[in-house]
Amino acid sequence: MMIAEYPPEFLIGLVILVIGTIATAFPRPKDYLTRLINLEIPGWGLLLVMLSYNEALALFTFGAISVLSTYIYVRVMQKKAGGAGT
Amino acid sequence: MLDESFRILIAAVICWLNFMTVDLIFKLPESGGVCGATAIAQEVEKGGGNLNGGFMMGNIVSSPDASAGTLLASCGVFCAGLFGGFFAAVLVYIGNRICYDPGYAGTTGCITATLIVYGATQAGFAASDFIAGMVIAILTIQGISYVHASRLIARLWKVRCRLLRGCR
Amino acid sequence: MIAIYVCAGIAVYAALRVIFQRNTMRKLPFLNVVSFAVTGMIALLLPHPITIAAAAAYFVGSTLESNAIASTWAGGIKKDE
Amino acid sequence: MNEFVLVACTILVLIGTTAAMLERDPFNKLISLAVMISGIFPFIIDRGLLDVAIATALIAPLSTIFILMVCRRMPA
Repeated sequence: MMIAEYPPEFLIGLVILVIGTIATAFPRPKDYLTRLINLEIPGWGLLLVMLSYNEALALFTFGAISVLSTYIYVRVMQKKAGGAGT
Repeated sequence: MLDESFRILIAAVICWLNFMTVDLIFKLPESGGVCGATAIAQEVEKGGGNLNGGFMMGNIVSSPDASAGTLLASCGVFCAGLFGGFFAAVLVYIGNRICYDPGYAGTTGCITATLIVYGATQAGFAASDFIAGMVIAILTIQGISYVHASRLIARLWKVRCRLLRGCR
Repeated sequence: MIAIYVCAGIAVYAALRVIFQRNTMRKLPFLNVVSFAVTGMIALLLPHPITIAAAAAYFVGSTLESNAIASTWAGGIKKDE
Repeated sequence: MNEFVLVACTILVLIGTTAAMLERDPFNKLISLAVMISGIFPFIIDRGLLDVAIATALIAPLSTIFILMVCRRMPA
């Protein structure tokens, strides 16, 4: 089923991308953890958009880099929390 | 031969009996395998359910046991025939090892379910009926009401204790 | 063809139950139902021998995620007391 | 993929996204995120990219586990 010549996953991915970007920009409890969890939402939306172009290698790379960057953010947050004395 | 919705209901009953029997024989309602299963059981008991039923629900959630084995065996028979079912048993064993579980219940349930589903395929059922039937069977345990489901599991656990010795 | 409709309907029903259940630990059995239904949908959508590996990988991954959430929740409560 | 399954997966994804945006507890946010991810997988399978599906299914829990390392550090 095509809506306006775009495949459905492209449109759903764009919707998730917009919602997730708004949620990341204005997190409700305003701390780093909520921002990091909300950052996962546009990541999956971007994966869904990239899915509509049928590039397997791009999807592999994106998934791996997404998890690696999450790990780096987590280490940074732990180091920051340890340095602040909490 | 039969109508498809009727076949799905029969398959649901067969799957329910299979995974419940294997789970009860391998003593899943006795204790929580990991600390997450124990936490789920305590929350279920706090909400009005039974502790032993909660242990079994927590064990189903936190590691692939006989219900997952039944589902993956149906998927394997649907995709690749009898060999796919045994390959699914190997995958269930690996998944159990990942989740810090001994993995006897999952592997045994997967092998028995493979034989049952393959036999039913020869008798006129389709393997896709068993996939939908397993989804309905797990819905009756985990998805409708945790209070009634945990009490039902506790009653079956008492029957199993009376028939086969070996539990506390 | 009814089989995949059953799986899709049960997935949507269980997702609604996940959202409207307020207790964190009691959400996890409904999440497990969602993962069962999606595993069935994956196997029914594309009958190919490698699909069984994809279904098993998805199911084990989802179970591991639930396990990690439940264990961390239990550990966090124990540390609070 | 026919229309019924497509609509069901879209509902799963939208429910998960909305709930992950509106929840306040980190654990509830992660559970809603899991619902959203389960809605995404049938789209990957429907394209025929089985290798991507296997890799993504094994990688996605790692991300959750890494975030849970911080949740343990700061209990909600």
